[in-house]
Amino acid sequence: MIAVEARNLTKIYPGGVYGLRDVNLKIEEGEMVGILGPSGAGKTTLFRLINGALHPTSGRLKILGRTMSEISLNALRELRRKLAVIYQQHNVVPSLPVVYNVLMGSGGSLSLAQTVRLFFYLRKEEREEVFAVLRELGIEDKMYSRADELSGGQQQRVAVARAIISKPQLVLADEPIASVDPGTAIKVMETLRRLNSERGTTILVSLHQIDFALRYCSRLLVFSHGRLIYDGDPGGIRAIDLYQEDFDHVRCKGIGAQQSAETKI
Amino acid sequence: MIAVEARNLTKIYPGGVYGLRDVNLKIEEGEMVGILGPSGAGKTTLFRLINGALHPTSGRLKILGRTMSEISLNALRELRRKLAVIYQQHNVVPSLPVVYNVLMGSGGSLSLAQTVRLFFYLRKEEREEVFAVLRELGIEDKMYSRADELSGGQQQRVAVARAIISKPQLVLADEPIASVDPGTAIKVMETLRRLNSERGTTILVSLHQIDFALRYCSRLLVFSHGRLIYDGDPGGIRAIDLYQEDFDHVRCKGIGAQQSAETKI
Amino acid sequence: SGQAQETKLRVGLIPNQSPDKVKAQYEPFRKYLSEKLNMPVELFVAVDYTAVVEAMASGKLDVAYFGGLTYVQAKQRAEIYPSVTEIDRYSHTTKYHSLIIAPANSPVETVADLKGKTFAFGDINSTSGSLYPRIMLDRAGIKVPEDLKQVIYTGGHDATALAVQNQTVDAGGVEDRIFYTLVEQGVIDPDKVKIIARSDPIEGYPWVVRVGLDKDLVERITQAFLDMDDPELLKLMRAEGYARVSDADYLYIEEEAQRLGLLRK
Amino acid sequence: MAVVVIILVVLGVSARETEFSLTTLFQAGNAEAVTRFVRGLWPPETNVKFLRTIFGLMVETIEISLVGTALAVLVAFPLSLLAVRQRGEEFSRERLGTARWVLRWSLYYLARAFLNLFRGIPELVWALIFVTAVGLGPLPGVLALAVHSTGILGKLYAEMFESVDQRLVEMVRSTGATEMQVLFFARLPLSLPVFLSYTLFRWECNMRAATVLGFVGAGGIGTQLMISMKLFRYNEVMTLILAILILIALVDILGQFLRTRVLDAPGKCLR
Amino acid sequence: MAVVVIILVVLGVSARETEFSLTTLFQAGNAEAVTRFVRGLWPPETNVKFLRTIFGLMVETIEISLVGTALAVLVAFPLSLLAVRQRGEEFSRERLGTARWVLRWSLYYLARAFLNLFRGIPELVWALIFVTAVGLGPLPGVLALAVHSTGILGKLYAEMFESVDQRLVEMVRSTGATEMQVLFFARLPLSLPVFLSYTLFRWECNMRAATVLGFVGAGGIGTQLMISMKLFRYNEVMTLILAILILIALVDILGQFLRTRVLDAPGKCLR
Ligand SMILES: Nc1ncnc2c1ncn2[C@@H]1O[C@H](COP(=O)(O)OP(=O)(O)OP(=O)(O)O)[C@@H](O)[C@H]1O
Ligand SMILES: Nc1ncnc2c1ncn2[C@@H]1O[C@H](COP(=O)(O)OP(=O)(O)OP(=O)(O)O)[C@@H](O)[C@H]1O
Ligand SMILES: [Mg+2]
Ligand SMILES: [Mg+2]
Repeated sequence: MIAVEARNLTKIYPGGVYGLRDVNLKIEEGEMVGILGPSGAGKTTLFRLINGALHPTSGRLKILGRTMSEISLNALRELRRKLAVIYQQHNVVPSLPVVYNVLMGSGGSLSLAQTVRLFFYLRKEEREEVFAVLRELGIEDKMYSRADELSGGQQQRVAVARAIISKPQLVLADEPIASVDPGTAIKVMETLRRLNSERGTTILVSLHQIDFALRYCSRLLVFSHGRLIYDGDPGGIRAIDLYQEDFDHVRCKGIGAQQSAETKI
Repeated sequence: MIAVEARNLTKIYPGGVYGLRDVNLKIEEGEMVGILGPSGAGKTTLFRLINGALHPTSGRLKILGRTMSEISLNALRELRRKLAVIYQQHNVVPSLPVVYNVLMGSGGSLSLAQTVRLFFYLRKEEREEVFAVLRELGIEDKMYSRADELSGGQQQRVAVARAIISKPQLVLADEPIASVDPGTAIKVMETLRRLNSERGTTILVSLHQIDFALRYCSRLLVFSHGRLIYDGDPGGIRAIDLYQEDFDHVRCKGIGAQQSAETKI
Repeated sequence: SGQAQETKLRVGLIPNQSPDKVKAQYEPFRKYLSEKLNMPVELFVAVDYTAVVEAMASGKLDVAYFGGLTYVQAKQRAEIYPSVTEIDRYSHTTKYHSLIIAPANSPVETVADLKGKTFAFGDINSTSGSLYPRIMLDRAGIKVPEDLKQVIYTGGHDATALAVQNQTVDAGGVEDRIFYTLVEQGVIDPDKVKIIARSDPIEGYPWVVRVGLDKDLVERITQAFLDMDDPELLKLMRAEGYARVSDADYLYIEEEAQRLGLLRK
Repeated sequence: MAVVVIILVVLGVSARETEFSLTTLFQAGNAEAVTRFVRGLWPPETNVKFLRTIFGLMVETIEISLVGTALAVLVAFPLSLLAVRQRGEEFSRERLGTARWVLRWSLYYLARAFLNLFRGIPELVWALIFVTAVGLGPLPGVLALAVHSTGILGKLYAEMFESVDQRLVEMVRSTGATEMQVLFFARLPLSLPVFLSYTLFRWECNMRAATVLGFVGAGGIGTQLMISMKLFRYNEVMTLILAILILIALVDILGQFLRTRVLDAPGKCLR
Repeated sequence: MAVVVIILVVLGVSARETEFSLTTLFQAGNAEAVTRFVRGLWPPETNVKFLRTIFGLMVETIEISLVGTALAVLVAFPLSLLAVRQRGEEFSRERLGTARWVLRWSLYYLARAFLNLFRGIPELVWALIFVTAVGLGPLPGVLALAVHSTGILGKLYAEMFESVDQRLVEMVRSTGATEMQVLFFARLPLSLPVFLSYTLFRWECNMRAATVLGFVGAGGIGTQLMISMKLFRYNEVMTLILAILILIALVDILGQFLRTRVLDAPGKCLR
């Protein structure tokens, strides 16, 4: 099945700023796609559109077979339970302990009574599940701390834990390793890769570290000024290009000239 | 003069978590120091201590000649006007337009009446000053947008602009390039370097990208679990070590064995 | 009749003097009534007539003690009729009077002098604190509120008397019995307050029952009042004894109230 | 700018119409008159019997206000959810389609209209309505307080929940959470300090509520205060004011305690 | 857990003491009684003269409440700054030294005590005090409303400002800002929607304030309502309630408009 399909997708924010312009792309289930682009290129906008938090200004967007602009609110919730988003910023509710911040990842499927119950009593299996995920990410000692007592990188890992716990079909990770050290970054990326290879989870991950993109992704999308300017194998991009002030010249070598270089890991 | 001097500096957070343990260091004015360390190592804690937002649990901390634990509140404010902090997270007031978010960097020296005046009327020179700084960072078109309408990397640059505008003696930059692309990251780091070389501003910058640390800093500090485990020339650290799960083994080659390799730029 | 046999008699009181501690004060009365009727009696004490009238109108009260004006007003809301009224200890009849009083040192000598002055009524629904003072003012050619500088409702006779004594107002209307009691108690200094007018005799406060109440029971209640001879109890009830009254006794009040706008036609 | 000018003009006109004048207030002799009045309040009545009455009244006040407030919170909390203006493009007209969009907003306006009604109908009228239903006594007082407070809390809760950081709301919604879950996972934790502040303040208000309670024969300390005041028993008034101040201070301290815990509790607070 | 149990027990006892019972409320016949009462309110009085009176009263009400509220905001705003519990280790005892720390907290408790006093002394007593100073009329009413509202707004503002995201407060403080500047750069922008919500709500309350105004002979729509109610002129009561509901709805709509602008205005809003 096709995980994400965009046709002439455009998003103009209320203020008149272009978020995305005329984007066409198709992502098969099971892919692990890296998204690159300078600051303000539209990466976050793309994720918010896929998640349904934004409504496209024009164009069509199909996620896991559902057309986003036609789906009912309940169906959208249903769909979102199959998705997991790792936000770039503001990814934890500061006054809630980490355990709840993680649990809410699977909270969408709980009844109201169960949701309330969580705050009074956590089942053993719930604790254990959260603990296992946190351990994998190296922050199991923070399980009962308030989220705002964690360091920046620790908070980011809480968001990763939230995404993992819901066993999603599609993960949207927005710069999940932006504020962690290289060692931790590897841990996070390995976790995502394992998800991808073991469960066949489709993964879209936006990154600024090109080395990680080259190492982990089998396909890269490059955005600039809201346009998709490269879509293809990682081999088609020279790291040095991405250090330039403007990505636009990538285009020349980019789309339409997709090379078939092997993914380097 | 000595910009930062720490003696047996220890910070234990109210919950009992160690932020920093027994840190000794001395930073001369005019240095450009990179700070490395895994997530949760205590980098942010160090910055908050230097800024006076945290009070040391034990040990002494002297900033620009003033002992932090003895200084009065007014003197602290005075001192802070010579400092500028670039925060890792939560670095903009979301509902305020960018221009105010930048102006508040020099707001500490305004009278109450002037502060209120800002919200009704901006002087031409104020506008121009902000515009120039924003232009240098490539976000001049966002000058009058609400800060929460900016992308993650754009917000981070607003924080950089705020730090620059106050013409500080000491800049504390907490992962200022965490969520920007390599091109923008170079722009930000060049701006900091220019500040350092032209005005002699002391710069402490925490980073996760080792290549940037090696390229821009004349001295590196490496923290792990709250301890300072390396203090010396960038040449003394092999990038590969920093990718390891735990930084502790850096120590062996670290402190006390400071090598005098030339800074590689 | 028509309503089921009552199991409990509910009596509503509006304290026409000091309303505090009324429930405790009226306890002997409750006991007396309960023994006489051989059924439980419950007392309700509210500081205002309105709710008591509505409670009667909806069958939540059986017996209530009203002022003359309140009775004719309540008659429009609820199906009720008067049964007995007390024989006054001062006039030895069922009648009492209303007074218009002014500070002793005031230039005001007659009611007509009050034109353009500040006048205090008690509760707007009070017979002797509102209706009769209006009648007296009306006879002196003073329209309320047009011909007065200001109209104040103090809420009670004691308050009116004290407002006059304190010279907060130029004059006020009070019930004579309460005024004399206040003088007896030393609350009011007769040297500071002068009486400038005295009204026609007013028919006493009726004990009112609702039409729905069993006729037999009403007769027993009436008899209980008529039989009251314990001097302690009578003193408490501020009465010498009781006499039967009927609706016709309140016709004058009804007509005057309608004329002066305190009652709808 | 225009807004500021309009406000100032309207204020100016209103001030003139209400004969507002600070010179009148600070005229010579006024201070004296006020001092005389205030001195008249002293000393507070300390008659043991009166103090005992007051103690009883305080307990009664606490009980009535507590039940009234608790009822209001219970009803206002879910109602406020309907009265929250949903932000986020999930709820935009293009997304929902006109029919559903109209339904959503109708519900919103309906909820707000109901809340306005609850607040707008004066407590005394509510009291009358409940008296016709349940007769005199503390119950109609409690119910009147509850309905009125529901109108207030429902509105304030809704506006508070609405003001919460929208990015976190979006984050929670992204998990497929229902709006009820968004309430528990984001809106409530994020606004808990203000929520407590509001709610306790309303409790305090209901303690001070005097008129309604006396009106239906419910008693309480406020009723007694009005009576003592009308009777010019200023020494009693003084004692009663002191009693009220004690109650207020207690609620204030409780509020500070709870808020400090919520805001600053180091780690493991909710475990 | 323990807290929940305590609350439930206290609530239970209180409910019993106040004779709280939903069965009484929903007894057969009650609905009928209430319907009869409510039907009695219909139709509203539409006599032209009365309507004209009401219109005058509405204007008067708006004026009095506006001046009272504006005064309260002016005083409460700076006062609330003192009543904010300063968080952040800049203000810790070790940092400030015991003497300054004690001073800081004394100021804090003093400010809160004053606010409690303003709220705790009933509006009617304030009205009496101002009557002794400036005589009867709208002015003492305005002043009484203002003082009482100051106590309320000061407390709520303080607690709202205190609840703002502490990390942003720290960020602004790091520039060397004074607490007043922290107020303007962080606390106020961050809590502006709730600030508006509170303030407009207080204005609404002051519009509804009936008792005080009638007490000092100030007039206004609430006073008229109480009189009409006491005279059982329920049709007038109905008209007056409608008038109040209109006022409330207007304030509500104004509030929604302002809050929408503040929360959602796309770009360049404050230019
Ligand atoms: N809510 C909004 N209102 C108006 N403009 C917005 C809004 N959100 C984002 N934008 C603008 O849309 C453009 C794309 O933003 P987006 O957040 O998608 O960038 P990004 O690729 O995620 O950048 P970064 O790497 O810095 O996070 C930017 O110019 C941004 O300023
Ligand atoms: N307010 C707090 N209360 C309790 N513990 C805290 C608090 N802030 C930080 N910590 C803990 O102190 C340790 C050091 O945190 P710090 O924020 O200094 O790390 P960091 O080096 O900045 O990490 P990162 O790279 O992830 O930002 C971490 O374990 C963190 O959980
Ligand atoms: Mg982004
Ligand atoms: Mg950090």
